[in-house]
Amino acid sequence: MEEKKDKFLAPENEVRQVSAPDGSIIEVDPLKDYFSQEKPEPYKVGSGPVENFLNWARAESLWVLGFGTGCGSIEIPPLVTPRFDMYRFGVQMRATPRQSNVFIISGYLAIKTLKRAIRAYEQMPSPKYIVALGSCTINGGMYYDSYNTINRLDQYLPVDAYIAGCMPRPEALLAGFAELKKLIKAGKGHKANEYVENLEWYKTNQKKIIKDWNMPDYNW
Amino acid sequence: MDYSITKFLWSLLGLFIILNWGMLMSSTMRRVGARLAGRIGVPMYQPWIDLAKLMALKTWLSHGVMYYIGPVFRLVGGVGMFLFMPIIFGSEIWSNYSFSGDLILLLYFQSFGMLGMAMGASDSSSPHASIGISRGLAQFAAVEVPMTLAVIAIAIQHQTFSFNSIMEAQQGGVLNWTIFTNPLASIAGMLAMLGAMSHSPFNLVKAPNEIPIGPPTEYHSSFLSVLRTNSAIIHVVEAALFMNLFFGGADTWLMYIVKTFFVYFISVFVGMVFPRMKVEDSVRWFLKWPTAVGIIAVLVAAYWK
Amino acid sequence: MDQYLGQVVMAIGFILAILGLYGLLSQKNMIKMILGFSIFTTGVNIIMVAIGYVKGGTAPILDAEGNAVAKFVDPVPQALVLTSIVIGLGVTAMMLAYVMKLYQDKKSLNINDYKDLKW
Amino acid sequence: MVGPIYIIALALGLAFFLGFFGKSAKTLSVYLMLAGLAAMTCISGTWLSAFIDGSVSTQEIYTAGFKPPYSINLRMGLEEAAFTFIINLIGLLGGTYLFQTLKKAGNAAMSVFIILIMSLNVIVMTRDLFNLFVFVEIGSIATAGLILLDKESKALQAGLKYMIATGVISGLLLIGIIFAYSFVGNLNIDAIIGANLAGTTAGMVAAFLIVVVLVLELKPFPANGWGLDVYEAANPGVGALVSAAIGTASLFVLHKVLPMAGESFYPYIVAVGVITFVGSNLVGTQQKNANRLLGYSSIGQLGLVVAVIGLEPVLGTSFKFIAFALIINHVLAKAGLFWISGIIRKANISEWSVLRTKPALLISFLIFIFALIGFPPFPSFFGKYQLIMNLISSDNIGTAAFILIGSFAEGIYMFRWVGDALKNEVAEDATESLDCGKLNKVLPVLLMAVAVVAAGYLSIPFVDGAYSTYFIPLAFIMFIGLIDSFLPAVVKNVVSIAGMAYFTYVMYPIIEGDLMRSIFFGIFMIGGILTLIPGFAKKGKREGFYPAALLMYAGLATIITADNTFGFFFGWELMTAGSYFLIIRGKRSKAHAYSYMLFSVAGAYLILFGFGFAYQAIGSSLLEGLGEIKLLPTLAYTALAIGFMTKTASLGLHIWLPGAHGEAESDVSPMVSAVLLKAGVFGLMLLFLNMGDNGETILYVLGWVGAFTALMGNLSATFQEDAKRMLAYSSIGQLGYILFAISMMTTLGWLAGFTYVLNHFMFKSILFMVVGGIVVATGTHDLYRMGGLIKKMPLAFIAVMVAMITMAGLPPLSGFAGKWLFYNAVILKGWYIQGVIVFFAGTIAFMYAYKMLHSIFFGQLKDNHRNLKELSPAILIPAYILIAGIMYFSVFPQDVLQPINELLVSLNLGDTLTWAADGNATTVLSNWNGNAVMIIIVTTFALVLLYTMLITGKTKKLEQFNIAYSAERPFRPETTHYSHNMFAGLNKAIGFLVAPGITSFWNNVSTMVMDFAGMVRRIYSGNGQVYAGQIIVYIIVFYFIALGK
Repeated sequence: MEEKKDKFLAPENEVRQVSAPDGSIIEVDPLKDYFSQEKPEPYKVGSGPVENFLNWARAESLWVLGFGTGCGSIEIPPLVTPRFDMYRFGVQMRATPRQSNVFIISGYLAIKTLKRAIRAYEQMPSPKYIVALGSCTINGGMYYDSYNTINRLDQYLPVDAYIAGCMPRPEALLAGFAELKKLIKAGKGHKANEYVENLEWYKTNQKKIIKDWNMPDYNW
Repeated sequence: MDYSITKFLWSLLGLFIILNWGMLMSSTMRRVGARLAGRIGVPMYQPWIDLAKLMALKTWLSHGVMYYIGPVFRLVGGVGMFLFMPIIFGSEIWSNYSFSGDLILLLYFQSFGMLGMAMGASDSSSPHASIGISRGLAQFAAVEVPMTLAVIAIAIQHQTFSFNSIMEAQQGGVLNWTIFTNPLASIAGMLAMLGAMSHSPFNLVKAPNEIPIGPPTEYHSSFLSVLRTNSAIIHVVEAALFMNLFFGGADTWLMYIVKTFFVYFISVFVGMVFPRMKVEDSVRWFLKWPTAVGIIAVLVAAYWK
Repeated sequence: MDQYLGQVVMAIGFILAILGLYGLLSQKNMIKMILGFSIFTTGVNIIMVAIGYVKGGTAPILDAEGNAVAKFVDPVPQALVLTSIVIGLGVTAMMLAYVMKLYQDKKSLNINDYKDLKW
Repeated sequence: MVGPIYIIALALGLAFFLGFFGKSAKTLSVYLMLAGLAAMTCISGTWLSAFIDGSVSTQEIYTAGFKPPYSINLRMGLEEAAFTFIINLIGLLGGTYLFQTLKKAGNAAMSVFIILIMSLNVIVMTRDLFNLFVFVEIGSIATAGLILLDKESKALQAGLKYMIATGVISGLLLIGIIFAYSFVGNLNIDAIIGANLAGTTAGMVAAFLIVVVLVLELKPFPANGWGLDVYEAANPGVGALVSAAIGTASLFVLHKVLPMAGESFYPYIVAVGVITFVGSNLVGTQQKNANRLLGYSSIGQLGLVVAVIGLEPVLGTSFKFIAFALIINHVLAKAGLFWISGIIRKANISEWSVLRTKPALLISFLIFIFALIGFPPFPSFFGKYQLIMNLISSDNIGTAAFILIGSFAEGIYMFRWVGDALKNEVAEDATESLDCGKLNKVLPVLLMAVAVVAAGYLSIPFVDGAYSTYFIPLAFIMFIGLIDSFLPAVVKNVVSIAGMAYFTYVMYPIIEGDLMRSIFFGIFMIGGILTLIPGFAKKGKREGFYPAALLMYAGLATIITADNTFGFFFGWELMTAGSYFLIIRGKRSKAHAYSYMLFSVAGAYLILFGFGFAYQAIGSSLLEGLGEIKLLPTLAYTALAIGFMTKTASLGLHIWLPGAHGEAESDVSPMVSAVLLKAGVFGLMLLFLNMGDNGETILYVLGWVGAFTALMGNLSATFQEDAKRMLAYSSIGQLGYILFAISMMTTLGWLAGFTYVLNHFMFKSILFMVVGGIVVATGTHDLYRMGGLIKKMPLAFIAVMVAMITMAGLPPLSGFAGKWLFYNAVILKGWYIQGVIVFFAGTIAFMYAYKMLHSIFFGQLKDNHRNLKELSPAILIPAYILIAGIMYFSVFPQDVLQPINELLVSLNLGDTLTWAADGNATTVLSNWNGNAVMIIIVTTFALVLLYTMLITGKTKKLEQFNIAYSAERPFRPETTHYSHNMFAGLNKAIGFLVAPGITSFWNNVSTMVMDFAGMVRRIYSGNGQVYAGQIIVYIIVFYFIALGK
């Protein structure tokens, strides 16, 4: 109880008591009972020609989570237009993190958006990749002194590819995808494992900046 | 009744062909759509890559036993539909297990995979899944009305529910196809098909951003690969069903591929042209025009019987 | 006149009976209603007597010679009337008893005041 | 043997003697009075037994040694003995009941009491018209005296009105008598009858006056306000006397003098009786005061007997039985009810729930009410059955119809009353006013209850088709009823199941070889046993549950085993009564059980009406008569069909079902839904087989009704939020399929019908058992308050899933057999459009199947359900037995369908189904191989599952909030469970189809009837003068109608 007092806990996450149909009282701790408490484990990275083929498949089928986190997300829609047509590179948009592999952090990341980004990222199946779009993700950019945005994305989430600029044009984004593909094909697309292995560090950083954590440590 | 290994292997081969044809057809259609929009579109092999990628993912999350079995049900539904329908007219090898039943069996077996999948998706506890399913079921019920009317009109016309007999009656020239001998039933049936294929404008079930793609919202990696395998199969099988009913069936694999392509193309074409409908609108629509055409078809068929 | 005596008496009886009924049905005062009822029973009794009337008959009492039987008026109605009068008396007494009790209860003789039971 | 004259002497002497006692020794006086009454009862009793033995013949008693016309003569025959016995017995028991009251009132009251009984005896026995008048007068004065026992203002008012009315009546009687005398010259009734008064106009007027006045003594509607007031205001003990004893005597008198008016006058008496019966009961529907309600009922019942008396020439040899059965039923039940009313001392029927604190009285109350409405095994049931049969046989269809309408109207208020007694809250201080401490009050009531049952048993030999074997299960039920309050539910459950199993074993040989009956018998009995098993999960005593359940099953068994319409109807009514008591046990079931009962009673009367035509056709009760109906066959068959359809809850007659099944207890729902509804199907099948060519139009209409029922039922189920109501609506839909299927009257249609019957029995049992168990476990009916229970109750989930797949008709489970047969049958029959409606309904069924599965088992587990456990084995074991049945049917459909097919072929229903050795079923249109489908699907499933497991690595189990929720997290389970108004889109599009139009139609009908009754009863203005006027007007109107020409 003491611990909770110095942290803000949303009312719906507080421990509550309900009476069961048979009259007994049940104590529900939403954060413990409704979310899996398991810790993630790194997956095994294979090798050999099969793995090379799979890496190629992973690279040629990039499913991007349709989640615009910042101003840079305005650069993503043009990719589906005839002018840029990302489909021909095997890049597609998906609506749910469960079916996406690539998360484009498009520009500055407000703290409350970071929380959502963490959640979405953790819900994506591995191997998964983060493409950081724009300068703000690298050093905060023009928001370097903002009270409300993070400065360095890789403090909080593992980034596979950076696309610098403010804003980078869609072409740059396509180039970024090409770069990511190269990484994956080279067998270097396993930052998800890195995240899991250094989970303690990432979580410390995340919790340091997100005051109203209000979610389990790992969002399955 | 032939439960031999040879039969099984022939069916497996047929299934393999159909699966690949289904994938090819889907990428082709996507390219057609892309061209319409002035784009190049996905590579022809994209569906296979996607499938391989999905199988190559390393995270498998399960919401429960039914969640796990849901895609299995779905694929059994697709494969079963394939197995219960003869592929090539007049061919013993390619007759599959169609001796177990006929058109009626197929009509009801459609729902087998659907309901199984519905349970699996529900087990994921995501409200979006059940929203999608509820829309799908409502639309399905409405689609079934013109569909049933068309089937009944055909059954009256040919006095049979057997695929072989229905196809047999359509042999001997294009003008013997049901689309010409019973145009009203065919119109009703083809309009119903638009709903059955759940392409735009009848694809509110899987509204991508409103309810993140609906029922399969929680499915990922290998589970999603099973679902995509099924959708490749089922698109061909559905097209084949309508081909058998209205377009004289197929007596060679070439005819099979050509005809299924064009039947499928009809629904894609309509989808390119019309925007998505709300579910109440599509229910109203199906219960209005296609149903009216279907009723007239049945009455006409009954009159000429 | 004499030969119509039976009919006249009977007519009087009917008139009385109907008058009595009218009184019973039209008077709101319960005592008056009972009076109407008495008139009604009287009328009925007169009708009965008239029915038994035989022209020139005597009272149905046997005399010494025994030939009075032929000249009797019909004795049965006479006997009946006696019984009827007694019963009428009983009924009237009972009604009056009721009225008395009701009056003690509500201090009213108007039948319209006693409509607690209905429908 | 003691001469009957001593009854009078004894009474007169005693009354005189009691006067001497003065105010002392009051207790002794009451005992003396009772002893006198007992002696009177004994005298008439010995005469009665002697007459029944045949050891004496009818006695004429001449007073004063002269023969009529010079003296008054009395007669003692079988009828007189029986009636005096009844009257004296009621007097004895009534006197016992009034012990304290009489003691308080003093010796004068006792004298009056005994004089009243004495006068009734004389009224029955006398053969002299004037003597009759005298004792009628003595009787009314004595009654007026007894009304004074309660010295309340209301009683006084009622007494005065009574005096005025009887005064006017007796004056007119006197005029009639004296004129009759003047024409005949004799006062002896037999002499007057012999003199043919009706031959002359004047004589007819005299006879008319006498008869009409005696009719008025019986308080005919609408000139009966004074009688009602007496019933309402007098001491219920006096009410019992007025209704039972005086009414009985008056009826006998009417019967005695009616021949005076001649043959042609009888129909008017019938009209008077029927108008009274219908009118009084109809007006009674608005009544809430218990005693006045009993008054309406008394007047109605007496009216019915008046009608029967008028029907004497028509009824012939059955007349005596019918009249006596109805009278004895009325006497016993009504006296009992009045006495209960005196014990309860609650004016408003809604307060009668206090009866529940006294089980013996409650049971007696129920016996009386059901006896009055004419339920088996009470004498009125036998009487009414025979009455309707004879009426229709003699072409008095209108009379029969009106009598049934009147009976139904009586049911309206009687069952409202039962509902109030069984379900209303018992106020805390309610028991204070109870007056049941004294044995002398309770004992007469219980005696009446026993007597009315015994009288029912004694009625058996008089009715065509009634066997004493029908009472065997009833005896067992009475035994269960006796141990009901002592033993825990578990023991009773075992005994009940054992009893049912034994009964099944014993009864099976009767129907062995008749496949159709065997199937239904199997459903009823096996279903009965299986649905009783979940009762093991209940705790406590469950008083009243087992007798009701067994009553229902006994009725169902009787329906199947009966070979005549009487047995069928007997079983039908037992089943209705039993199911009513089961349904009303639910917490919020009062209104639903009420509407169930009203529909059932109306349906039962329609069936009885239809049976009358069958009886007319062959002159006996055998079921074969159904096929021979020549008189108005369409009307008869329509009545029968509608009657049976009230039980199958077809469109228009379905409104009772959702509430009744939805609100019933968890283990009652499967009984009444999965099992009971099949009784209606059996009836319809029986009917359709017998209709022949006459029924084609009916079948065609029923086909449409079935189709729309299916659509409406399923669509309504889809929009339900209440789990059990959803299943209930689903039952309506499924029964619609069955109605549609059997209306086709083809082999395939009937095969489909049988498949649905079997499937619906199995899956609906499972669903109601399991869902009922879940409703109890979760403590809510609302689907959206459940969710995520698959983790807690996996076995329950599997059961529901299998049942739902069967219901949806998906291959490979047996539900598909029904769908497949349906398609074939529809095409062959040519009912295309109807067929499409049914198939549309079938796809709608997927929706509620999904909604139920999803809302209960998937989605979000709620906070307060986190500790739930798997359902009790008592529920799961029968469910899984049924699942085994479904599985067997699915894998080997030919084992079930082939014999049925052969049966149908033997019935000449046309196109058929052929089975190959490998299980391939073929019609001229289609083929289907259940085995092959099963093998292929199971194999494919195994292979695909294997494939999926191969490509899937080790899965991580997630919790309920671990969902991709648009990068948010769920707020609470309640807000994350999509269930309420699930098919909003569909509702917008076609929801108007299930707007509650039919419910509002029936509401309007009932409002109209009630308003009409409310309007009519304004004639009872409460003014004694108006009542007297009504009597005069009644006589005048009657005169002009009967003699005006």
